[in-house]
Amino acid sequence: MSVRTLEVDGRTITALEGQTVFSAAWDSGIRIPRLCHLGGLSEAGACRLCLVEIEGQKKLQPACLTKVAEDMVVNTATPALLAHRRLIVELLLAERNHVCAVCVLNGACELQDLAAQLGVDHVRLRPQYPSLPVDLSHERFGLDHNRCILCTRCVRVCDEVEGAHTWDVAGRGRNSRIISDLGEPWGDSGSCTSCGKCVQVCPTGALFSKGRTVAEMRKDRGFLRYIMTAREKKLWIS
Amino acid sequence: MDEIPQTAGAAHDEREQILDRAMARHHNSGDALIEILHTAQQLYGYLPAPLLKKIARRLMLPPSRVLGVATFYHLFRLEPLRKHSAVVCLGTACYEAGGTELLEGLRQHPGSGDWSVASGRCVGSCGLAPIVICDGRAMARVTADKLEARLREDHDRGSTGTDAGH
Amino acid sequence: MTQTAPMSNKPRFATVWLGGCSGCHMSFLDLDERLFDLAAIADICYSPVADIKEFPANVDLTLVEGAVANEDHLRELKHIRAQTRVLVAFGDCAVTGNVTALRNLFPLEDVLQRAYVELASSGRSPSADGIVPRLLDRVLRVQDVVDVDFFLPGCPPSADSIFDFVATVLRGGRPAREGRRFGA
Amino acid sequence: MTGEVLAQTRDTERERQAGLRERIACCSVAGCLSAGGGEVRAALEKAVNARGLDGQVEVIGTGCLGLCSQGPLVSSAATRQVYAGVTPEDSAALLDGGAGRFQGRTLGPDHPFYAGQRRLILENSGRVDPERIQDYIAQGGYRALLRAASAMSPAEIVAEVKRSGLRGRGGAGYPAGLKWELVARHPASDRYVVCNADEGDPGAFMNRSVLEGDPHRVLEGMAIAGRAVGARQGYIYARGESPLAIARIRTAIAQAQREGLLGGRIFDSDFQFQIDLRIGAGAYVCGEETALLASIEGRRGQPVPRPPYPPERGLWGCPTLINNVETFANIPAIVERGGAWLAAIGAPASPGTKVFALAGRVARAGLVEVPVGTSLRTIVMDIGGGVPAGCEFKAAQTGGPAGGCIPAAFLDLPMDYDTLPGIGSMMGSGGLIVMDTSTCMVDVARFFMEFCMDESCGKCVPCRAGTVQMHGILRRLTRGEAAASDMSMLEELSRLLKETSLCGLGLAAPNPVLSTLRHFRNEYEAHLAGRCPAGRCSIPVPEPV
Repeated sequence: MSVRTLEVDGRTITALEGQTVFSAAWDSGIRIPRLCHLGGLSEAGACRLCLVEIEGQKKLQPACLTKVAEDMVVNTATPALLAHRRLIVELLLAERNHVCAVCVLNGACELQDLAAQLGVDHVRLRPQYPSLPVDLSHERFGLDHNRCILCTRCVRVCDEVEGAHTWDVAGRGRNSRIISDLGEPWGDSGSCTSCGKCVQVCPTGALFSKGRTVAEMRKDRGFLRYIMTAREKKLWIS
Repeated sequence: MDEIPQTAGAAHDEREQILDRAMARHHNSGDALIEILHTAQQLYGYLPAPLLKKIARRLMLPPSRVLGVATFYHLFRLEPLRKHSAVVCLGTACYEAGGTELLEGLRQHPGSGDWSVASGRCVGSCGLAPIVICDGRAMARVTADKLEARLREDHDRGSTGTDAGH
Repeated sequence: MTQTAPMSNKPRFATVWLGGCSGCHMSFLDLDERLFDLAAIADICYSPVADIKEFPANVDLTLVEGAVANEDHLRELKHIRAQTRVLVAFGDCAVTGNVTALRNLFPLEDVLQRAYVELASSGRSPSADGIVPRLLDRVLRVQDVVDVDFFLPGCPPSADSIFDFVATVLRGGRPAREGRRFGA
Repeated sequence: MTGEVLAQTRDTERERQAGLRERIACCSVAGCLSAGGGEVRAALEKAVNARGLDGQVEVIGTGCLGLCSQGPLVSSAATRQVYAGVTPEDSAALLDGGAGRFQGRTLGPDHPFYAGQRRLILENSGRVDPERIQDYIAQGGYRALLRAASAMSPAEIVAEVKRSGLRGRGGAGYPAGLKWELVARHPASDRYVVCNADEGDPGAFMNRSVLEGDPHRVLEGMAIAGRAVGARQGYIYARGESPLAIARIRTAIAQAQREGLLGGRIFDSDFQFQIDLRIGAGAYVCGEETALLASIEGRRGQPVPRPPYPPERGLWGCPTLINNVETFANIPAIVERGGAWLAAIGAPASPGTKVFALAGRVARAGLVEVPVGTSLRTIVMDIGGGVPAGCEFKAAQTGGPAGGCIPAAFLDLPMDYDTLPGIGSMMGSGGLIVMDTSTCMVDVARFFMEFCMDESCGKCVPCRAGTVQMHGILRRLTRGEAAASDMSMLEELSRLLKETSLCGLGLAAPNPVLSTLRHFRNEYEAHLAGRCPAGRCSIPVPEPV
């Protein structure tokens, strides 16, 4: 496979042909924010946080979907991009009921981390306070729609890795909700294998293990790499 | 809603057969999901959960995907229709001509229990705004009085309900 | 300061407690011996931890803990804003509404019914108008009521972050926004 | 069918029609039908029968005659006049020649409503019965397909479309020929042709009227496209909300199949082409091409990021040509008369005609077709007859929820794909809503934002959550509850959606806000101060302090 050389934030980096700008930057220690992307899953291109400026292109491009090219010049953190990212995080925080102080994932949440990293110390938008249920019908796990950011990692991991396709999205627009099977309680789902992958990949406290109190839960996303490497290369590397 | 709604046994069988034939015509392919949902709704009036489950099995699709599709599109109904239906157009011209007020009026109307009231986007008769579609028939240049008369007409006709469900 | 002459040349510093659990003030007290450092650089002119009845005039920096949950809070906050040069939303309740605003998911009557009738033995909702301040229909964030100059989120903000923040502002600096966290 | 049979069918039908004493065409598309056109037609048929005129006088249903606001419309082949506001009681006069009865509601070809128009796409409207393929053939229909299948190579067809300079009529105006070439050149073996008939802009019904009035023209255009790009299968994706259009397409497909104009070995060539109908189920976002493709594949109509574009990777991963109804409707004439012929009509960089659905505060509302580049003044004032007395023209909204408004100052600008974006609007698919001084522009912006909020698919954050926040601010403005900070946030959100949304819906959602801010900022400022200049918004009077 041939190698491409490109410039990211003023640094010259090399990447493999076919690699995305996101993963090339990541390999070189440049962390582009993201919430829907997760290595090992297909790309949704939905959170719009990893949008970057590519010289010569008028429109911002999602780093998770853009392939590297020779002599490409990429900027990942211009003031305009940072302003967009802050506003996207504010939109997410205002959309549902994210109350970090009483969340199982307090301290280990990707959305919370991102807000801190981007300097979102308050939300200028009106909170929407939607009335949303919490599904505790599953024996081991819970689903709190109040914390869901609709990144669809759970939908993808369940379909692509576990193969059960228990989850999907119902409704549309602001009424979109994650559902299991025909919208019945998770605990009644006939397709769920209780593997827990969805819980581990969820970036927020929307999917969680039961029996944990506030700020107790930590998620393990390394398992995905383990499974994918094992599946593709027959190497069981932990 | 635990069962697929039935009217008479024979009709039920017939509907099931029509649906089965429709799915077979599409080689039970998941690509045809939206077509099949259209057919199912035409037959049953709405899409109850057991019907969705049946369609999912037959088309070999995950149930959550079937519900995801059924709830994405406005025209699919998961609840049965009431005796009558009224769709108030809220396209730009109808909105400008007072469609919102008509919609509110319908919702507030004491006789609205028999009516499934909804808003629609542009039925393409902008020159005749505002438009309200009552039981499938478009009414042009609707006023509150006209609408009131239409509702009363149905009320006066009593519970014969001959034109229900169209 | 151009208005009434202050007691000393030190900037005047206040903290207030609206609709919150006072945890932010507990964290403030966790400054421990650094409270003396603070007292050395500022004149602590009003605080729930000091016995002062009226919010004074000409305050340079006020930390506001808690969300705006009732009519008293609303009136107080407007008064405080009028008397304060730099106003800080202090802690998550002030910044986001946080736990105080959890009741915004329900109609107010349902909340009162649940708290005072269903879960209590008294069986009556409070109705002592003029004695107990009336609850607002919705809990508001501080920024929904008055202009806010800085936000210090956290539930509660740590003593270290409070000290760094207050010291920076009192010196006339702008504290960095990056790294401040909601929740823990 | 062979070329000879086509010619024979044409001649037979022409002779038959020539033998008639009178042919009365009743507009039978949605607008006139909801005004009672069906009853008029029935009364006419009954009257013909009662007078024993069967075989001499024919009553047909036909496509849109244009002046929808004065329907039901009826046209007479004998007098070449169009009559407006016809009632069943007028039947006798129509048959017995009581022209005086129609004083003030007779429209000849020189009536200002028609004189300013150039009807190419709508040329058959008023002449053919959309439910009879012979009628279409009698007007020269399917001759272009014959030419494309037997006398032209695919490359020659593509070259002709390129020569015409035709730009996609879906809104963005991408050159059709270039798109065709991309698909035609792709090495993949399976390719598709898709007709986007998911016209969902509020206030737009051009495509629907074309499908209802002249469906074979669209089928012919698609089949020619199939031949040009090497596709064997085409899909029409129609709105589920247009039952009449759906019925007419179904009928037309069945007829074309029966006549061998669709299917295998078309005109005895090796060209085969099928068209299937796919019916949408109420999702505006499916007008976005990648969402439309997802919907044809039976999935949620959610867009996927482009590139890759459909000509490279479309339906089931295969190269796919997507054009809208009006674009395909242009194709038969281009093949028949040559690309240069179309290129000579309209504006140099935007040749051809454009159909607009003229609605709102205008005297004559309906469907009009004009050369691209016609000024807004000609359309609104001459053809449309201006705003009704007592009010003044304020602005026209083009492009629906993705477009913008054009204020009076720009009435004389040419309406084309390159000029409108310069003043913050766009051609769009052809919706044209006239607003007068009684219209509140902030409320218009709120209306369109509500539409986008309701139609957002929910996939990307800026559109899903951003439209909600923008709508909230606009609603506060129309209620007199907004603060100055709301205005700056409104503009910040506009920028965010315009630069970061995943698909066209979100990218364009701020346009009505931005264009009203640009041309009518004073109205926003008035609302901030608690006053609605148009007097439309009910802003509570502040209580005295």
